[in-house]
Amino acid sequence: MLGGVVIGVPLVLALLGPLFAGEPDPRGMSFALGDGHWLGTDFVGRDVWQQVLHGGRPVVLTALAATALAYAVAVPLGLLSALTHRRWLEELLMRPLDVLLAVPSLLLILLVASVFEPGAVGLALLVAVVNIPDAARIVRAAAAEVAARPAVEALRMQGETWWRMAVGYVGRATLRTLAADAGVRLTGVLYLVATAAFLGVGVAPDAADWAVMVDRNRTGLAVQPWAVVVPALLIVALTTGSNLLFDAALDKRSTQKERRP
Amino acid sequence: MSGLRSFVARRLLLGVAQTVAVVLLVFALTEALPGDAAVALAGDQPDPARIAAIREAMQLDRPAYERLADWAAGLLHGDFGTSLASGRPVSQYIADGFGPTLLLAALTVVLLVPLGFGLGVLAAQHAGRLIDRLVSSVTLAVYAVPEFALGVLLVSVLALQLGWLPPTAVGYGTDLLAHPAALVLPVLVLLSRPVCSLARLVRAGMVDALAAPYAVHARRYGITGARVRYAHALTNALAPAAQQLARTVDWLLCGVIVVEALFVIPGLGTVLLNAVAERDVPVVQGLAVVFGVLTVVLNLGADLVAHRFAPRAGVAA
Amino acid sequence: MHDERFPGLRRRGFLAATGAASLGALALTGCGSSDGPAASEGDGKPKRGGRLRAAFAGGGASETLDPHLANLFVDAARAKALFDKLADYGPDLAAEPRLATKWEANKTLDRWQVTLREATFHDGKPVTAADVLYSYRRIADPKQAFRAKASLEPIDLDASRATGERRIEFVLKRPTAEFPNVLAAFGAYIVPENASDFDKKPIGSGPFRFVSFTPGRSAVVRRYDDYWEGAPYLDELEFVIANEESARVNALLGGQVEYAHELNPTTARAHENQGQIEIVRLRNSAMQAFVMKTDRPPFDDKRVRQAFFLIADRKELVDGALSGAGEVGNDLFGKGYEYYADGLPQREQDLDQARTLLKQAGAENLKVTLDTSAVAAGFTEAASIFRDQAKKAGVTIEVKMGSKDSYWSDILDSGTLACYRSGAMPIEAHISQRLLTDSTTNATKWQYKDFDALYQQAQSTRDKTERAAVYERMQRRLYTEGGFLVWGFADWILGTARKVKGVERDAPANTLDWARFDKVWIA
Amino acid sequence: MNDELTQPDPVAEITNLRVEIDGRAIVDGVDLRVLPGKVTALVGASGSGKTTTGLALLGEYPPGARVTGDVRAPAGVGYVPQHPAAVLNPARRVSALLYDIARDRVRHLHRRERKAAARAHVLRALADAQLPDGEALLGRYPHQLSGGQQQRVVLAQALLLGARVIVADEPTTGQDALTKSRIVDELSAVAAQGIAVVLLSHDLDVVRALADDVLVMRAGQVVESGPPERLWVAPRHEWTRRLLDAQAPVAKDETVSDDAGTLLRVQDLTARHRDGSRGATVAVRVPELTLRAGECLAVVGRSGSGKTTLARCLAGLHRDHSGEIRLDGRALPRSLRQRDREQLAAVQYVFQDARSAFDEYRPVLAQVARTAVRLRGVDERTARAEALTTLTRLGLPEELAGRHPARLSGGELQRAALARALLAHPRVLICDEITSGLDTVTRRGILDVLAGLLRDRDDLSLVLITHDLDTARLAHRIAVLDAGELVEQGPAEQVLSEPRHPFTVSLTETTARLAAGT
Repeated sequence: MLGGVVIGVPLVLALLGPLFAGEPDPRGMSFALGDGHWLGTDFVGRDVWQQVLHGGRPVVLTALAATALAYAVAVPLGLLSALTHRRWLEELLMRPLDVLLAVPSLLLILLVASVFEPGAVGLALLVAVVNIPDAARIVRAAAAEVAARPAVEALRMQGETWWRMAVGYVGRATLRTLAADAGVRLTGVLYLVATAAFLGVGVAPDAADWAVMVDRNRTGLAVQPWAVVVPALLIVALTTGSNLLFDAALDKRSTQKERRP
Repeated sequence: MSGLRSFVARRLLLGVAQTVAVVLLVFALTEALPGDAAVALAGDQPDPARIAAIREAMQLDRPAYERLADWAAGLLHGDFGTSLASGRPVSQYIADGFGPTLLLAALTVVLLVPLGFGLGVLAAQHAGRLIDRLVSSVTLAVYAVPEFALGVLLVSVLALQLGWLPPTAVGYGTDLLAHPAALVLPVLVLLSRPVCSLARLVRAGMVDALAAPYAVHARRYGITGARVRYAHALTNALAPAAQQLARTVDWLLCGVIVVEALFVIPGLGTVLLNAVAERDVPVVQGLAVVFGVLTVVLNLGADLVAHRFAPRAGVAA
Repeated sequence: MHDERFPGLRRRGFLAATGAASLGALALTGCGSSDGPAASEGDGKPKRGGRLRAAFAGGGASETLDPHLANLFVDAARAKALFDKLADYGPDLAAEPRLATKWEANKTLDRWQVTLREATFHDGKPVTAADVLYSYRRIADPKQAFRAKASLEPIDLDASRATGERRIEFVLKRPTAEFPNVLAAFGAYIVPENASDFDKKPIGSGPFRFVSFTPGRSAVVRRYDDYWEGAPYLDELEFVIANEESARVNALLGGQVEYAHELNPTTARAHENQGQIEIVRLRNSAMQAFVMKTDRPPFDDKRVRQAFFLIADRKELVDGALSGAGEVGNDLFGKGYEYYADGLPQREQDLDQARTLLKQAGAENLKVTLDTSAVAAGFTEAASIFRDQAKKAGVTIEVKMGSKDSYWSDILDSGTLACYRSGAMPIEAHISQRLLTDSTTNATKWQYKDFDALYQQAQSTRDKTERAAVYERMQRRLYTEGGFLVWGFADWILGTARKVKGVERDAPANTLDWARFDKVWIA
Repeated sequence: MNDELTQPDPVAEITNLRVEIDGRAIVDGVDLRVLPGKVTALVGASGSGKTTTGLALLGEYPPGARVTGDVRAPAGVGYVPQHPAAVLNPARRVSALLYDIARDRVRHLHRRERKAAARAHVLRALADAQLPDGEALLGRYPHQLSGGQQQRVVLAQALLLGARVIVADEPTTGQDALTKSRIVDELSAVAAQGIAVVLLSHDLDVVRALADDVLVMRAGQVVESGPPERLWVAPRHEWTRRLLDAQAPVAKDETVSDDAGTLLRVQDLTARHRDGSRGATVAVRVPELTLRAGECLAVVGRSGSGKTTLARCLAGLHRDHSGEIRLDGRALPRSLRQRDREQLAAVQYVFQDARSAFDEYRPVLAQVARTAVRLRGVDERTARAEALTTLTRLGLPEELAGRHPARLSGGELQRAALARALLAHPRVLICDEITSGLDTVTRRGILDVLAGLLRDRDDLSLVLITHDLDTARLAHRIAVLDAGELVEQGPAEQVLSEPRHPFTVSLTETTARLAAGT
C-alpha cells in the first residue's frame, strides 16, 4: 500500500509526464529561479519542471530495459546450465560469466562504454552486461534446486519437450526467486545509471533523465537546489517504492503458501 | 580436510585461469577503444606526424600480440612493465594507489561489520515492529541514493555549513592517516550503501533462521533468546553476509572512483581512470591483474566462510 | 565550464600550443616593457611571506616536472614557477621578452640575434647561450616527441650558435617575421645544459625553487631569492591536484587551499561577491566554435557555410552552453588579441536569410551530422542548442557523441561538422597551424593557395601596420566564407581566498600572467 | 481401577484438550495421562490430531489456534521429530548443539569445573542415547551424520535437558525393519531410565512392540484406548479394526505362467556415484537379474543399499553405469534422453515422494494426461478422458483430479502418480518406495491398487523397490540388496521363509520379531 503510493508518484510522472510537458520554452539563463519556472532552470537554462516531466521515461525505460535484458540473457543461461547434464556445456556457459564477474565493474563500465555507442541503448546494454553474471548465478542456483526435484524427472519420464520442462516448469518455479531478485536489481540498475552519468559514460551529458539531472545540476546546488533535489527524490522514491512493492507481493504469496493444507 | 585442501587448490588454479581470462579480455577491450596512447597524449594537437612519432617512441607500432606477449613474459618474472605515458614502472603506480585505497577500505570494513550486523540484528530482533520497519525503510532509501549525491550533501552540510570536518583530503596524498578528520566524510559515504545491503541481508538471514525448526527446537529446550539469536540465527546469516562482504571489499579495493574524485584521494580508482583515458595499456593490464587476483582471493575466502557456516551447500568448484 | 564530470577524461589538452612554422621577415626590436602584473586596485601594499596552496586538475601518476613534456595546465603552472622562457605572451598574445632582453633580425629575417639578460639558475650558475641551445636541441630531438618541437621547427639548430656568453645567433630555415612567437612557444623552457632528469631535483631559473614532488598529488616549491625579476612575495607555494571541480571549490571554501584553478560558471555565480571567496574571470580565454569541413558537401558550397553562420543564435549558445560566462564570437579567432579584426559587424541570427541561402545552394531539408564529445565543457550542450536552432531553419542536425580520449584526432579528417575549441595563441599561430594548405591540424580543410600567399605576404611585411592590414584581409575572408563558426569566447574562472592579492585579471589562460604566482601575496 | 492405585502419579496430563483453527477442531476432547517409565502411544492416520496432541505437551500449538482444556507438563519435555535433521542447526557442530543445553546443567559449578562437567554430561547423554562412540561425532556437522545418528543426537539433547517426558513423532516412518528395531531398542532404553515416552505413530508393529498404553485417534478424537495386548486381540472401535486390518497381507495374484518370456534382463550392471573430488564410488553391482512378463519383482534392502540406484538405472534416470539392460532382448540406452518414445513408455517409474514429483502449478489431471499425449501420440481430449478413467479407477474422482497438487493428500497424489505412469501403457512399472511415507491405512490402499493391477493386466510387470518385507510379500520374486551387492534372489516364499544369506536372515527375523510385538 505504502509502496504503491511511494512508487506511484514517480511512475505516473515518468509515464505520463511527456504528455503534459508541452513544447519546450526558450532557454533562459542557467540555474535561475522564478521567471515562470516554478522549479527554476537547469544547467543549460532549461525549465526544470519540464525536464522532470521528460526525464522519468528514459530512466524507467532504461532501467526496465536493462533489467529485462540482463534477465533475457541470464535466464536462458541459468536454465540451460542448470538443466543440462553435460558438464562441459555447463562450464562453457558459466565460466565466461565468472571471468566477467572478476572484471571490476568500474573497469567494465569504462571500457564497454567507450566501445559501444553512447546513448540509451548503449547504457542499457552496459548495465545489463554488468548485471548478467550475478543474475545468471541466481537463476542457475534457483533453477538447479528446482531441476533436482523429482518433478523434472517425472516430466522426462513423460517424454516432455525440453522447452516445456525448462520454461513451463523450472522457469515457472524460479519466478519467485526472480521476483525477489528483481526489486534489488532494479535499485542496483538505477544506481548504475546514475553513476554512469557521474562518470560521463553512456549518456548524453544534457539528456533529460533524472539520473543525469542529479549529476549535471549538482554544480548549481548552492544556487538552485531544486534541479538536483527533485529528480533525486524521485529516483529514491522509485527504487524504494518498487522494493516495498516487491516485498509486499512476496509476503502475500508466501503467506498464501503457508495457508495451504 | 584433504577435500578442503584440494578444493582450495582447484579454486586457485581456476583463479589463475580466471585472471588470465580477465587480462585477455581487458587487453582486447583496451585495444578496441578508439584511439591509442599516442592519440590520447596528443590531445587537442593531433598533428599526424607527432602522433606517429609518439607511437614509434612508445613502440605502439608493433603488433598487439607482440606487446602482450612481451608484457606477459615480464609478468612471469614479477615485472609489471612500464607506463607508456611516463615510462615509470607500473608496480610503482599500483603501490602508490594501493595505500590510500587500502586505508579507506580497511576503515570502511572495520566500521561496516559492526554497523551492518548491529542494524541487521536489531531489525531481526524486532521483526515486524516499529524499529524493524524504521531500519528496513531507512536502509532501503539510503541504498537507493547514489554516492555522489550523498557525498555532495554531506560535504555541504557537515563541512561547508557547519565547518566540522575538512571537505576534502586535497594535498594529503598518502599521508592520510595524519589527517584523520579528512577521512570521516569519505568513509561515511563509502559506508552508506554496504551498511544497508549488509543489514538487510543479516536481517533476512536471521528472520529466516529464527523461524526455522532448529531455532524453535533450541528455544524449546530453554536456550536463552540471546543465545538462539547469536549462536543459531546469526551463524545462519553469516554465509550470505560473508559473500556480500567479499563483494564489498572487492568493490572497495578495485576502485571507488566516485569517492576518490569527490574527496581527492589518489587511490587505485583514480589511477585506473587516468590509465584508461591515457590508453596506458600496461597500467590498465597491471591493474587488471591486481583486481583479478583480489577478486579471486576474496571470493575464495567468502566461499570458505560459506563452507564453514553453510556446510550443507557443499563446495562445488 | 570545465567539466566537473570526470576529470581524468578531459583534463588533457587545451593548452593549444603556438604555431609551428612561421614565414616572413621583420625585425622586431625587442624590449617590450615587462610591467609585471598590474596589481588590481585596493589590493594594498604587497607583503612578503606566507604559503599558498593552489588546486589544479592534474594528470595522475604520469605527471612529470619535465618542462618540455608539459601538457596540462598544472604542468604549465609548475613549469612557469620553476623555469623561464626566452619570451612569453602578454594579455594580447604579443610576445614579450623574458630571459631574452632583446632580439634583432637581419635584413632577410632569417638570422636573429638574441641577447639574454643576467639571470641565474637555482644552483647559482648563470643562464648562458649554451643552456638555451641545449634546451632547444633537446626539444627538437627527432627521437623525441616534445610538444614544442613543431614550434621550433623554423630554427636550424645545427647552424645556430652562441656568439657570446649571453648572445645567440639563431639561423632560420626561412625568413620568419614572427620569430618572437617561437621563443614564447608553449613548452619552450630553458633548462640547464645537460639536464635530463627533472623529477628528482629539477633546476631552473624561475621564481621558485624545487622542494618536493609527488606525481598526481602535490608539488612544493620555495621562493628563489635571486630571481632576476625580483624575489616572489610568497615563501612557499604548493600545487595540489584535485580533478573534480566540486572538490577544488570545496577545498577553497573549507580553507584547504587558497587558489583554485578552473571553476564552473555556476560556482562563480554562487560565490561572486558573497564575501567568502574571490572569483577571477580571465576573459577571452577559450574560443568556442563549430568547424565545417570546407572541402566536402554540404560545406564545400560557401552559401551553406554562410547559412550556418546565420543560424547560430550566439547569445543563446553563450548563455546555455557557457552558462553566460563568456562573450559572443564573430566567426573569427582571437577576440581582443593583437591583429584581431574588430571592425567587422557583429553577426546576428537571421533565419530567413539562412533559408534563402540554403535554397539557393539547393540544400533545403539539409541533414548534417554534428560530432561532439564530452571532451570539453559545453560541447554537448552547444551541440544540442545548435541542433534546436538549426531546426528552425529547416536543417536537421543529428548529434553524434564520440570518445573523449580520441576526439581531436577523430574530427581532424573525418566528419563534416564538429564542436571545436581553442586556447589562447597569437592569431598568426592560429592561421599557420590551422588554416594553411600544409597546416598540421587543419580541421576546416581550408586549403587555398591565395590564402597561403596572403599569409606569406603578412610574414614578409616589415611594417606592423601594413602587416595588420594583411591580417585583416585574411580575417575578412574567413568572416565571409570561412569554416570556423566561432560563436563565443569563454571566460576562464579562478577562485582565490580573500586574503590572496595580486592575482592578474587581464590574462587569458596560457599567457604570462595566467597562473603566475611570483607577483601574488597573502595579505 | 485397582491397577491405577499401584501406578505412580502421571508426569504429564492432558484433560479435555480442544484445539481449533478457523473454527474447525483439529483436536477435540482428548485426555492423556503420561506415566514415568512408560510408553504411551498415539495411533492414527495422518491428520488425526496426534501430532497436535503431542506438541501440546511442549506447550506448542499451530499458529492461530484456539486452545481450551488443561495441559499439565513438567518444565523439560524432550521432542524427537520425524525428520531430526530439521531441528539440528546445519551451521553448528554436534558439540555446540549439545553444550548449549549442557551449559544450563553445570551453571551451579565453579567456572573452572564447568567445562569438564559439561563434557561428562554430554558424553553420558550420548551413551544413553545409544551412541557409545559419541565422542567421535562431536566434531562433526549434522549433515555429516547418518539419519539414525541424527535421531540419536536429538534424543541425547532431550536426555541432556533432563527431560522427564519425551515426545517421539513418527520415529520409524519410512525405516527398514532393522532400523525400526534399533529405534524400538533406543526408546525402550529411554523408558527404562524412568522417562515417560509419548510415541506418535501410525506404525502398528512398533506401537505394539513398545507401547504400554495406546490411544487410537481419528479426526481429532480418541476413539479407543487401552493396553496393546487388549487392542490387538479385541478392538472395540471399528476404526481400530480397520487400522489392524490394514496390517494383514495383501491377497496376491499367484499365477505367473511359466512360459512367460523374459521381459527385462540386467547383466553385469555396475552403477557409480560421482562424488566431487573423491572420484566415483560404486553404488550398486548386479551380475544378473531378470524380470518376466506379468511378474512382480521386489527389490529389498535398507536405505543406502543401492536399490533406488538400481531402479533409476532401469528407468534411465541414472546414466553412470556399465553393463547392459535389455528389454525384449534389445539393449536400452543408458539415459532416457536417448530412449525413443516406445522405450520410454515401456519402462515407467513412480517416485517415492509424490508431492515433489508433481508440478505444483498445474492441475493433476492435466499433468497425468500429458503422458498419453507425449508417449502415445493421443490427442488432448482423448488423453484427458483416458486420464480421468484411470484416475477414477485408482480411486481419484474427477473433483479431486482437477485440483492442484497442493490440495491433495500424499496418498491421493501417489494414486495420481501411478495413473500418470499407467497412461503410458508401460510394460515395466517401477515403484520406488511408493508407500513409505504413508500411514498404514493409506499404504494399504495403494498396495491394494498394485495388487489389482497385477491381477488385471497380465502384460504388466512390476518392480517394487522397498525396505519393507510386508510390502515385498506382494511380489512373486524377491531380490535382496545389501551395501550395493545383490546378496540373494529367488521366489518370494522361499526368500521369506528360508532365507540363505545372513543379511536376509536378520531382516526376516527382525520383521517377525517386530510383528510379534516383542
